[in-house]
Amino acid sequence: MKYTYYPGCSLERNAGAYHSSTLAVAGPLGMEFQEVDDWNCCGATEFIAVDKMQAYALAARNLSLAEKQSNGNGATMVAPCSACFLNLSKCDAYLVKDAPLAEKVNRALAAGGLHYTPGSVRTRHLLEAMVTDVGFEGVAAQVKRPLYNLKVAPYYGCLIVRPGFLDKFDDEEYPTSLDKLMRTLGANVVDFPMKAHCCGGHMTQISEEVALGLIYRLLKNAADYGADVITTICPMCQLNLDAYQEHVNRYFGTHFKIPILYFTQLMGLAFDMDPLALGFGKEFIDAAPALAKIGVEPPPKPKRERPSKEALPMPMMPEEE
Amino acid sequence: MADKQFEPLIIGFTCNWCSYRAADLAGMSRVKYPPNVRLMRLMCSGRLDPEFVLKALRGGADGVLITGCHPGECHYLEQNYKALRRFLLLRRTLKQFGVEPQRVRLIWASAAEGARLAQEINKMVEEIRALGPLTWRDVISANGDRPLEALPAEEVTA
Amino acid sequence: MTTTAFSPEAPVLARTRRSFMREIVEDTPGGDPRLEMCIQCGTCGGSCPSGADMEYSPRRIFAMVEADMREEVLKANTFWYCVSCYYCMVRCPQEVHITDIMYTLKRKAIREGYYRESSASDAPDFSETFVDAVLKYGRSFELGLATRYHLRHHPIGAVKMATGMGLEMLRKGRMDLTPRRIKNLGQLQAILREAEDVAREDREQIGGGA
Amino acid sequence: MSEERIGVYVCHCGSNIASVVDVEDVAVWAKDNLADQGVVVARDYKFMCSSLGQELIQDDIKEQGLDRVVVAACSPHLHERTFRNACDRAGLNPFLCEMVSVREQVSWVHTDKELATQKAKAMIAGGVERVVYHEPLEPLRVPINEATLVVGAGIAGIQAALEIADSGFPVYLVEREPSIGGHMAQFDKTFPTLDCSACILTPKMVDAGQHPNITLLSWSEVERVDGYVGNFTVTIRKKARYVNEDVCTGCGICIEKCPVNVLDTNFEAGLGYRKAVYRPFPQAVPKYPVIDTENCTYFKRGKCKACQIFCPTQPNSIDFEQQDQLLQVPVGNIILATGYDLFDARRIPQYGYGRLANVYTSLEFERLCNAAGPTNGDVVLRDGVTKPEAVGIIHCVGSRDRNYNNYCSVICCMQSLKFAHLVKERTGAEVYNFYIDMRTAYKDYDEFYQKVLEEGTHFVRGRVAEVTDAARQPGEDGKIIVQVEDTFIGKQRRIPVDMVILSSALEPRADSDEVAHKFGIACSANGWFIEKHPKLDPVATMTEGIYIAGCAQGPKDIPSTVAQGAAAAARVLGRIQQKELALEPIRASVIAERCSGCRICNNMCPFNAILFHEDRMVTEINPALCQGCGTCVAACPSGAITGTQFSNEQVLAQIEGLLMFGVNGNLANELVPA
Repeated sequence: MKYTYYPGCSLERNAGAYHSSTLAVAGPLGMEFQEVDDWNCCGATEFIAVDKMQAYALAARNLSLAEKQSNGNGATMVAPCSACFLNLSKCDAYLVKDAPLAEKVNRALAAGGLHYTPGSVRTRHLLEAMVTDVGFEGVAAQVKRPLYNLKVAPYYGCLIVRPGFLDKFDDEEYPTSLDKLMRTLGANVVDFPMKAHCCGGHMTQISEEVALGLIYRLLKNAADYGADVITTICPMCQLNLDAYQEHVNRYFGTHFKIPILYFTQLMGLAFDMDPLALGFGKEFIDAAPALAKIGVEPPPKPKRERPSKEALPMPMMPEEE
Repeated sequence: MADKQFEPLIIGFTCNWCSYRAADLAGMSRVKYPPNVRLMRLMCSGRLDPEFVLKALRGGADGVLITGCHPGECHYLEQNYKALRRFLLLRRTLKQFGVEPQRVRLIWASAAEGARLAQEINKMVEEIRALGPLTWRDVISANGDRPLEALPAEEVTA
Repeated sequence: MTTTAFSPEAPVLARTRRSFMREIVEDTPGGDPRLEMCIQCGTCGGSCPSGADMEYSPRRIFAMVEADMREEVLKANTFWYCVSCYYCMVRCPQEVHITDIMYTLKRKAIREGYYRESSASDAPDFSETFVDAVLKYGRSFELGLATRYHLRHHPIGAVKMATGMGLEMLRKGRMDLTPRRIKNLGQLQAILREAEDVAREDREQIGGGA
Repeated sequence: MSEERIGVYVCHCGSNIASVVDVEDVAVWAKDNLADQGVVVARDYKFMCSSLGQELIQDDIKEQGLDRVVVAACSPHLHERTFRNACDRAGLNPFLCEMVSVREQVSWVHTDKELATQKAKAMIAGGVERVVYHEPLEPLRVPINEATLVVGAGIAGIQAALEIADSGFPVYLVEREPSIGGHMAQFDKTFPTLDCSACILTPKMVDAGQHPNITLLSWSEVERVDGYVGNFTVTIRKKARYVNEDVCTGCGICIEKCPVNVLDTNFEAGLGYRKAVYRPFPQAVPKYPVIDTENCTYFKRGKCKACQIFCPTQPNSIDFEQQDQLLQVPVGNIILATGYDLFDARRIPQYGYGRLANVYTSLEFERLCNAAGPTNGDVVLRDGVTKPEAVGIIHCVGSRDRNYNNYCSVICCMQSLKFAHLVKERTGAEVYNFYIDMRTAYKDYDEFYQKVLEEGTHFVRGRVAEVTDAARQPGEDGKIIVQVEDTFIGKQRRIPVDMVILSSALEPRADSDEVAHKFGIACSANGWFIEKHPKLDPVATMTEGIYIAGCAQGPKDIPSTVAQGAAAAARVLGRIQQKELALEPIRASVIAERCSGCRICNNMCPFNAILFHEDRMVTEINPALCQGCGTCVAACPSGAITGTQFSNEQVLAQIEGLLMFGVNGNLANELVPA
């Protein structure tokens, strides 16, 4: 399957591990990426706070380049970064909804000899493209070294599921696609109620105190549920939980040592790829001790605790087998 | 206003059981639509004799709105399907006379769809306004020797 | 907090023409943000990850907008503490476009200079520093952003960063020393200049406002 | 010059019409401009439908010798009968009266006064042109069947059935579940008086079960409805119980002996178990059990038969061969009291229902509190033993929320107050009620709020953001935390509790659209059945002979539900007392001399009213079968079929009138020389 690829600024450097592991696993999964030529910043969460029209023009230039590159064949643009995914899909959604805005944005684009037809480029998040197009079975077929025994907390963050401008692919409060993907890799997925909560976003720059509080909540919750690693799908989430983990420990007097790994890194590991090619080693919290826990044998199925005689039945959930 | 915009006149045929009640409901809910439409009541859209439409267009109407119960919901079981058949035939005939097919519309509106009926009326008035007045006589004579256009099969959404 | 809006000498009365609300609505992209539909239920304030640290919860900001308390709203730290998580927006029972409104308030506060009186007065500079880099290079530049912003606001923090996390980032190859420029920077800058002109025309048409 | 003498009456409807349409001008215009059409009198009046307004018409008929009347007022669906009766009283055939809807179709939907007035004039012109071609008619009279069908035997249906049965008329009471009683049978206490739900409901259930005039059809569903008011034929599927009701004594030994335990997601709301052969609760009416074939070992594997083996009756009551039965019953009127479904709280994941053990729905809590429920009335956590020390009750779960249901579910505030009281009473726990607005209207309700305040329940005004087990600060570990903005202090609060109760919304039945369609009535956008008039006709529907009662019409509490059940019964009784029904004499007929025998009309009629006489080569219409749709009239190429009240002449004349002038008052047909 061919996709237009929008890496975004973070993947160029700070999230290099995400970039290299994405490209590494894409091959075996049959995903072919063609980078948008000369793409620019999506605007992150900052541009729209300063100038609305410029923010839309900025994002629209990328959409326009992708449209041009697709030669009018209706481009599917994959973004691995949640903020890029949100900005680009939101820009497109609002241009479709708000015709006067689209007209103005196109006036701006025309100054650069560009044009964008609202609705012509569908921006998708890497995770969504993977679980929808490749599917869990397609991923399972590539697993050579299952991640047995590794307790993974799947962390979605905000922007992949909220507000959901295109057709919603997962629940905005309690998503499960990454859980299923990790289970496909053989990992032991822990319950993680904070899985779609905020990583602190840009608060690290604005009020470190507030940001550390937000990061602490996530780390504590993952630790409370016994996670060995947290897996993430967004460079900003990775950076905040990883680079600030020691700050959190100092600030709150805690001793968290939870490596924060991109889901593509764990996929590569399960596909038995070279850890260096997957960008391992770039993380602040060393992943080696956690990864050493990966076993060769699948763990024994946990025995279901027999409810006591007095216990009341739990509500039936749709997914229960 | 300096330029008085063209105000099309539309005659609407409504079914006593659904769309006439939808018009009642639109009134009760104070939904607004332009006064360009004058509705009259039939017991069923199946009662619509194509002659009624021709009479309206001949008599000065710029458009005709036909409304009936949704397919499968006809008070008389299935007569709205007969209205649909006649409507399709009528539109083809009118087209041959050079009358734009958009001037005659069929929509389904249940007794609960007051707001939708109003919305459809709004839409239709704007469309006919854009078409301009129906000048029946001019159209007929001007088209007298014009070859007929190909008429593709058409669908009506339920 | 410097506002005296709730002191008994300055009752909030009669300012109910909703002119401020209309301004916000007009400047928020993506269709009607439904601001007037707020029923003050507090779902937004309860859901907000940084809600505990805001001077006013989003809900209260909306009540103040309704009361036309323009200055007090634009001086608040509320929207600067918005982390853009969209929880409020998807949970709002009235489908108010809360996150988008927060961005609109940020823009207004910057344009009109009120942010300087806010307790979160650094935040806009962070945004603007970011924007400057993008205008200059077409892509964001983390080192430049961090150093410039920190040198301006937290000189001590900047040193700490340079020695601590920043150094580690460089060592791990996670930070560039020089910015990356896009090829066709001239095109991007032309587009953004034109966007600015379009926006200015827009503002003039609306008649002053924001 | 027309020979007819027509009177035109324009109603102000207070200011409803007069504020938009210049009614005086319209009346003057009609008199001056429609004289050629035969108008001799035209008047406007404040309220035409008042007795004085009607007398105005009656006097004119008598004194001015009117032979046609046009009333421009509201929709004919509202007052056509009123004005026809007025004509009748003055000696004029009622069908010589025509109504023009200048309220629903003009003043209520238009704002431009000038254009609205023009439109009103054109519509009156249409009415005048049409009425000229009206003919004196006699209504068709049909007898009304005295039997009534009541669908749904919750408290609304039971009340309606008893009222009608007590008046001496037969009732078919159809219930989908194995027992009657509805949701009310599941409740423990009822607000605001806290009387025991079972204590007040069971006697009524027994009455309904034993009443000589009530045919109780539980475990049954209506399949189809044919006919019309006064003469419906209803097809009812009586589902196989696999228990012979003629011999079963209801001793319950089969239930005792059945080895299969099934989670009861219905009556016990998923909190308790029942057997594969079961009755939902001990006081069930009727007392006969039902075999649940999905879970019965015999039906699954062909073995077991414990119920049959132990059944003490002679002959044996268990009948594995029993089949569904289709019954056809003739009834004159139908009452729909099909109730509501509870909102599925799993749709709001942030409230944790289904994930967090101690988050309960309102219906689960009712069962928990109920002395006959799974815990014998102990309010305990999901482990079945621990009493909660702190309980949060969340209002508006799935109500007043555009993501789910935008309406208020009406009962949740009072229900939540009741829960607060019961939790306090049974456990002494701290109770927190989280609400947006406290809605305690109606008799003795606010007094109940006062009482719960006195008991020390905490009230936090704010819609709960989330319910989580993710502990963050001391005191939160092992608790469930309710996170909310306390809007009175404007601060976020996290309140640790042991149990959360969700006051879930009432929703229309999942199949309400299908049911509405079956009975020929309409559902609102929200899915509730639509009443004929929201204020003045709350239990009738747009379809004659079909009435609605209880929560099927919209969320409501028990007193209102009972009142509606009784009201629907009163409407039906009034109908039955009329003995016969006057139907619109709208029928088609063939003018034999004009019929060419082409048979085009022959397959137009779905009611088989059209008959072709081979011998005479003409078509005939059977007026007893004709329903008056007029499709054949439109189809006849030689104009040989005509329809009373909707003849070609009438319709064409009305079109002519409607087109008398354009939207702005210019002559519409000035563009088209004759």
